[in-house]
Amino acid sequence: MADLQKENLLLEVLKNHFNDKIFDLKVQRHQRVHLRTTTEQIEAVLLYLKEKLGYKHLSHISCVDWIEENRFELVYILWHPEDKINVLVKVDVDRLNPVAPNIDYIWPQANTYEREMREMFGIQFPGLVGRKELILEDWDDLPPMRRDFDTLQYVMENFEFRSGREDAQNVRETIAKRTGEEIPEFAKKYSR
Amino acid sequence: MNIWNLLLSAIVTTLLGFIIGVTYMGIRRKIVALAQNRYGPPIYQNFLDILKFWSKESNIYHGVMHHLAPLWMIAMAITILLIVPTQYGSKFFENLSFNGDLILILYLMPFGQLGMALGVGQTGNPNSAIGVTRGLSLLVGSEIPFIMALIAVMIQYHTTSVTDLVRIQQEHHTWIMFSSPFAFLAALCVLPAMFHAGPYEVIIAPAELASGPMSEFGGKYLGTMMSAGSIFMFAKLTLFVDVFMGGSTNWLWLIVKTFTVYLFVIAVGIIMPRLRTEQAIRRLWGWPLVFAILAFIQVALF
Amino acid sequence: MNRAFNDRESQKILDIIKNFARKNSLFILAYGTGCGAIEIPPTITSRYDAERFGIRGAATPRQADVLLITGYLSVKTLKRVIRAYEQMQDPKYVMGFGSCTINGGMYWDSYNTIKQLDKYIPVDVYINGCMPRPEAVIAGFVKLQQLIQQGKALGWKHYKENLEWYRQNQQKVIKNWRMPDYNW
Amino acid sequence: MRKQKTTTIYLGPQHPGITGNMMVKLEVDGDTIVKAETHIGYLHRGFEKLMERRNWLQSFTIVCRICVPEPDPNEENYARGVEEIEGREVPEKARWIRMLVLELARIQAYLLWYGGQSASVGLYTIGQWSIGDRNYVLDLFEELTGGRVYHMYIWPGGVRRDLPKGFKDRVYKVMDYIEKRLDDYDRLLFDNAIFQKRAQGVGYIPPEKAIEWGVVGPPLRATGTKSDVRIDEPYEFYDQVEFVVPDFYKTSDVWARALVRRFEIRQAINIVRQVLDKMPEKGPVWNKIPNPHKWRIPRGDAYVKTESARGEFGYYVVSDGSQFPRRVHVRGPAYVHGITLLEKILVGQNISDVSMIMNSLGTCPPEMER
Amino acid sequence: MSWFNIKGITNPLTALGQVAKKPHTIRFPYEEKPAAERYRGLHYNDIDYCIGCGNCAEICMNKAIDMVPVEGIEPKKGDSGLRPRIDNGRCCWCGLCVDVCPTGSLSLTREYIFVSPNPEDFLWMPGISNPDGKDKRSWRSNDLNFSINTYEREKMPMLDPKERVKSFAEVVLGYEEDQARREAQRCLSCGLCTEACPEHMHIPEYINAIAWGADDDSLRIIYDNNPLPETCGKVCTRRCEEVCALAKRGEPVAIRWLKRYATERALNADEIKEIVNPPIAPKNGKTVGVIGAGPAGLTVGYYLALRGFDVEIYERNSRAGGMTMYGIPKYRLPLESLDKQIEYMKKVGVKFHFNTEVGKDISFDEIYQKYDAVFIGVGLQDAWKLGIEGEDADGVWSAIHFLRRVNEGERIDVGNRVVVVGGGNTAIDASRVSRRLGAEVIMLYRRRKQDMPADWEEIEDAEAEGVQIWTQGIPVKVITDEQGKVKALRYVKAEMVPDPRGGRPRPVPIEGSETDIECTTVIAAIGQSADYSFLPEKYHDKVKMNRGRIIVNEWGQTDDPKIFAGGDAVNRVADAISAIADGYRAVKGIVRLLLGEEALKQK
Repeated sequence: MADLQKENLLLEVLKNHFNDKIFDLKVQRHQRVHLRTTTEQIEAVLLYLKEKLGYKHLSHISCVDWIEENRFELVYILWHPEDKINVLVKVDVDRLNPVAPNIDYIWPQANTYEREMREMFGIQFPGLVGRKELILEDWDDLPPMRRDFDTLQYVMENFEFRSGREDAQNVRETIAKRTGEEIPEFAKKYSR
Repeated sequence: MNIWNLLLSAIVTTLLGFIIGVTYMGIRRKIVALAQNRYGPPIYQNFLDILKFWSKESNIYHGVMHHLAPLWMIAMAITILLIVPTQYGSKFFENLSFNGDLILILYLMPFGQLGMALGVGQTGNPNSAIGVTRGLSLLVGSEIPFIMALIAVMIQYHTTSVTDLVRIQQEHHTWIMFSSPFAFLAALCVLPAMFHAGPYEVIIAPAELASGPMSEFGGKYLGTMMSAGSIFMFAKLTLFVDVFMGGSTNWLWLIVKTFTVYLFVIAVGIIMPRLRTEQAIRRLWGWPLVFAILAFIQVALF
Repeated sequence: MNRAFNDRESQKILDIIKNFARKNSLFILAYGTGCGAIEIPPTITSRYDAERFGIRGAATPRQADVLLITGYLSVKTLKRVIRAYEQMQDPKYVMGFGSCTINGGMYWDSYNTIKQLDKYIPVDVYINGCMPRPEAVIAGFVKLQQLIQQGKALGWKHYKENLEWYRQNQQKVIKNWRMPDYNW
Repeated sequence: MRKQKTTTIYLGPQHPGITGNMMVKLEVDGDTIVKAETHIGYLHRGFEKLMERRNWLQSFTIVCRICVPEPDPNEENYARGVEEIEGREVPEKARWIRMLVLELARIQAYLLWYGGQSASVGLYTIGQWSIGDRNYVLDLFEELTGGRVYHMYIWPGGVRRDLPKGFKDRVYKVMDYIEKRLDDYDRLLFDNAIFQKRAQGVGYIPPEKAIEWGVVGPPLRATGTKSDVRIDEPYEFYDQVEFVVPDFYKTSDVWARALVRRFEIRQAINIVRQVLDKMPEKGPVWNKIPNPHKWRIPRGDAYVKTESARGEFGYYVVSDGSQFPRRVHVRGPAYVHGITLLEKILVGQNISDVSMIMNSLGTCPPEMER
Repeated sequence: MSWFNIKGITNPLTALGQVAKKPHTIRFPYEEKPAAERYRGLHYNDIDYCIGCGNCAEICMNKAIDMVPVEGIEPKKGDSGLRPRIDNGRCCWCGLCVDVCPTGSLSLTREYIFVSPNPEDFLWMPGISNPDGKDKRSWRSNDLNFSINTYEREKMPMLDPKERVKSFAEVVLGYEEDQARREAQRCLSCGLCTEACPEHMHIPEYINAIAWGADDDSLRIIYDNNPLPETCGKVCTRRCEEVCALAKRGEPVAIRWLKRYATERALNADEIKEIVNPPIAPKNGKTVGVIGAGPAGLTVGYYLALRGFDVEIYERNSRAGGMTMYGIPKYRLPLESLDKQIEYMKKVGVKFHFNTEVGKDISFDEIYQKYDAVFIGVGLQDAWKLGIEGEDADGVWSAIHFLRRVNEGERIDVGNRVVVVGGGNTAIDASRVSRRLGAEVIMLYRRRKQDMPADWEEIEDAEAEGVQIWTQGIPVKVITDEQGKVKALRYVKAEMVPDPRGGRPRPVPIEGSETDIECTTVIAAIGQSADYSFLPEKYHDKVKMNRGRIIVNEWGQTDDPKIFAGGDAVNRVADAISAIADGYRAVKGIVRLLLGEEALKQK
């Protein structure tokens, strides 16, 4: 598609300004730029993008739970209304002690995103105001969007399904039973 | 005329008023539905609604005033209907008409709202409270032009009796709406407000206040209120017809006339969105007031 | 004469009249509890026009006869639904829309929705679909009307009689139970 | 009579004036709002959690439920997000069909909005007309996708079925009909003196703050900003059709937003016609995916967005290389409109206008809490 | 100022004009608008088409579909006997179950109204609850392009037919890794195939292991109950593929090729040992003698060895493998491949006695006395005769002898024109071998082409290599020249007459249609028979026969509890996988006999 001049220029500018404080800079495609920074630097990066470079619109703040790598990844997605570029600024937050800076003084709507993350992932944002309960009510389990929260198990413990369906059979097992086939234990994980 | 006769005629009038009023509401729903490209409910639908509310098996009440409010309303509605002469020249339907009844009617008309206000006070529902406040504001808004128009008519014909007004019109073979057009216009403009219809439905305004004052009324209370509303509506229509359109000498003629007036209300209701309270009052005190003043000038000049 | 108008007979006639009025005047509570609410506007507007059956919206629970549970109920909404239901005046009816009210539907493994509606409030009619389209909704109403006519739509009585059981179920999922008593 | 103390009013969750199952807690002084607070969560189903348990194909059936009034941008977003990470090509015809679906979805959403907006001011006739007429669009959907509201039609790799026979003619017919009806709506709603009076000057968003506050879609265009994902970042073939983005209504109130939508529904009809004209007659409509149970998407992430009837709909899709999505995070326009923005602009407004403002912003609770 | 906005009042008034219009309301239920032709309503299942594969239940993310047994539907091969039941309290009518249905039996209908006060009613057997739904089917998957399943098989790379006939090099080249992954992904894992497989191999498991990239696991699963997987991977008759759910409307999953792929990951016996690494039980002191090192015998040997038995296999020939060694041409099953597998068996502890013919080099009695149990897996060594005049002429061969000689490395002169009589796989093998020997080949078959018992793939390959197939010809006479050498084959044309009893049509000779085919060699491939001369007379009342086959019970046991039998000598299917299945059955029987029921349960 179009050439990536503007995107590359942005990377250039950012690199010059922040040097090694930002890393993993990458032009994913036309209109998409990724970069990564640290929790200490995130406010400076966002402010710089907003005030100096004109990334005035905060589209989204997302959070991904990389439980295997023991981190939460916060993704701030900014939009430049004139240059028409989405910048995805990523920050890793320690999963055991999840604290990230509150940025709702930069964008007011960040308040909601952060409250949701506080509720759904248990990430703390010092200085964040607003009701503790945004979406859930009287929730006393793990923050539900964490990977280690098993929703099906929760459902089994708290709700009941309608009875009458217990006679369902697994086709594979039914056939195996009928033919006397013994599926070895180590193979069972490949059964469906 | 003995008391039994009076009682009988009162019952018959109330019943007729109720039946006609409820049917009108049904017709209104039908016409609105047709304007909205659909068939709508059957015309007798409102009877079923009222009957259903009356057949509810539980009725929550929040206190004596809450209990009394619908009764107050229906009592008020029946009283007005009985005072307003429905048939000119009929001994049977003469009802309670007397000299000065017009002034009494004007006094009675806000009573329903006031009773409602007292009842609503006990429900503790903020929507109802706001609705009643709005209702009273709107009442002030609509009463002033309407009363002014009626006073202009009263002055013009030197009478405070509705029966007299009807008699004058019948004898002179004219209608006040032609002889006193400004008063008529003023009254016509506020008519939708008096029916809480058209652009003046801030009181119940579903999108704002759920159903306003009635929010906490259900079951038999609501049934009673709906009946009262129908009767009151018919009473108001009859009053309007009596004062401005020469009254009537038989029921059919009355129905034709009242329905024509009601059609106007329906039509305005179909096409007009709701005004905010302050907009409504400003509007009611705009042209209607001008017309009312013109009516006074007309009275003064001729 | 006395015999002809004994209590039972007149009660029967009265019941027929009552049920006729009830079935032909169903006010639905304007509470869009889930996805299915999106098919309510088409149902009550010009193309399908449910008002033909005397079905119309009621703004507050006090005035409503039918509570439509239009799909899944989150626990947070369930609390409000119970309040709304208990505010409604008897006789009152509940219609469950779609899969979610029957056995969890799409959200069978969601931590925040209930799976069986009839454990928490009595349901008179279930409508199949995800979500039920207007015809199906009307078919549901027709079925409800039949049940009312036959005097079989008695969920509200059942609820009162088994309030304990319902309360128990409700309190199991609503952890912080701050609710007024029945019929407040 | 002014009260010294403010009254607290809860609009919702059971309230006819609220757009769906949510609640706005208002503190009013007389009729004037001094503080507003949005309470959501009544429709939370945990979509994003559920998608972690469903594989890449199964997830597509659930995404459309995220926004009930307008499911298609969700399907489009999800499909495009998956395709972008996997690098899957979409056949040309499928992309035209997607555009057709999206624009039809826009039309039906705007027709629904007509109903909501006019009902919020008590003009129920428009609602009866437009929601009734919306059924004709839904009939088209039913014919094309098999579903009336939830279409589950756009899926990764293309669309699920080809156009039925004679479908194009019927679309033309419905478009003509709706265009004719729009004039009726105009006469009753937009020419209406009272509606103008109600709408003008209400729900003002300061234009200079709009972008910063995260306003998107028609409310942003009503401030005079030319902003539309379809031209900012053309997806599918939006760069090949002609349409005008209205940036000439600048009053930034309910009235301007209404005008923007009135303009855009006609644009959408126009786009539908262009799409039908340009769509190739023949061709595959689906790039077949492997067995869904064993379909793994390489590790990566993508932010994709679509212009819905209420503004930019964004999906942040993350794959960890398995057959299940790692995270699909939805950024609905109402998420900002319905919470922070609504809380801001309701202050100082009349309590009568709450419903109107909410409708004009297009708040949609299911998409806020997902 | 809107007070003077006259348009603002008059224009809305036009709305009143609508009163005169006819409403566009659909007065449901009094008038109905039929749902669209694609409307996704309630399910319908064509019960007779459905094979109960359960893919619908698997794809459903709402777990709305249960597979349950249905009265009146008997499970059979290729049909699990289960049918889907939909919980309408779960369904979201996305139609994925329809799009994934491999047979196309499941569909959605235009019916959608289902109202009930009882929530229990919403369990619904499509097709049984709504038998009239057939005419209302709407959302269907009759266009394979829109089905989620991939119906085209991954193409197997093969030698060019022109190259093939030049040598005995292996024709099939085997899948590359990405091909195998793709092909394995196609599998729906229903497991219907396991029932059709005589040996009930764990097919879905090993295919899934390949799909997930776990080739080692895959091989391990395969070796769980098949000791000759590479042989099977190359030459199996694969009845599994016949019942594959995908085969209903497309090409079945290439189960055989995938097995072949998995086995080819291990390049030699050591690697097999390393990967499979089976647990070998400590010696239990029991001994078993096996007669015949064919697939059945090898199976018995391998699995008993794993269970701690002392197994000795007696083989008349110099190599193990039986028919797979001597009956199957080397372009299908190369020698190295077989050697690799035998080598692995030796590593596991199986002992072989080659060139030891029972009844000649060692008597059956001796074996019977020496071992705790005896397994007879002698197979079918003799060919059926054509039974026509002149068949003893020089240049008339039986196919198995012909193939055996070729496989032993002998180069037989077949002349320039060969007629192969028969339509089975052996006939095809003989034809293709003859092609490789440089002759023009004609296959003469009594019935039509679609009646040929040989694999269609083999038929196609043979034709690609230039084998001519003449059908509906019955040989009547071999014409010889003066030296007694074959000169021509006379046959009559036949017409197909429908069998009045409903069987397959029978060929009936047409009078006077005798034709001669000039040829140098005639190969008869019409069937084989066993030779039980090694078995002394006294065992005959214990080891009973029925039409040339030994009768055994469900444990592979003859009436003499010590004597077990299996392979072609027992079953009438006569292919490698059945022989393996027989062997496996006998293994269980022997374990049961010698170690008791308990030992059977612990594997």
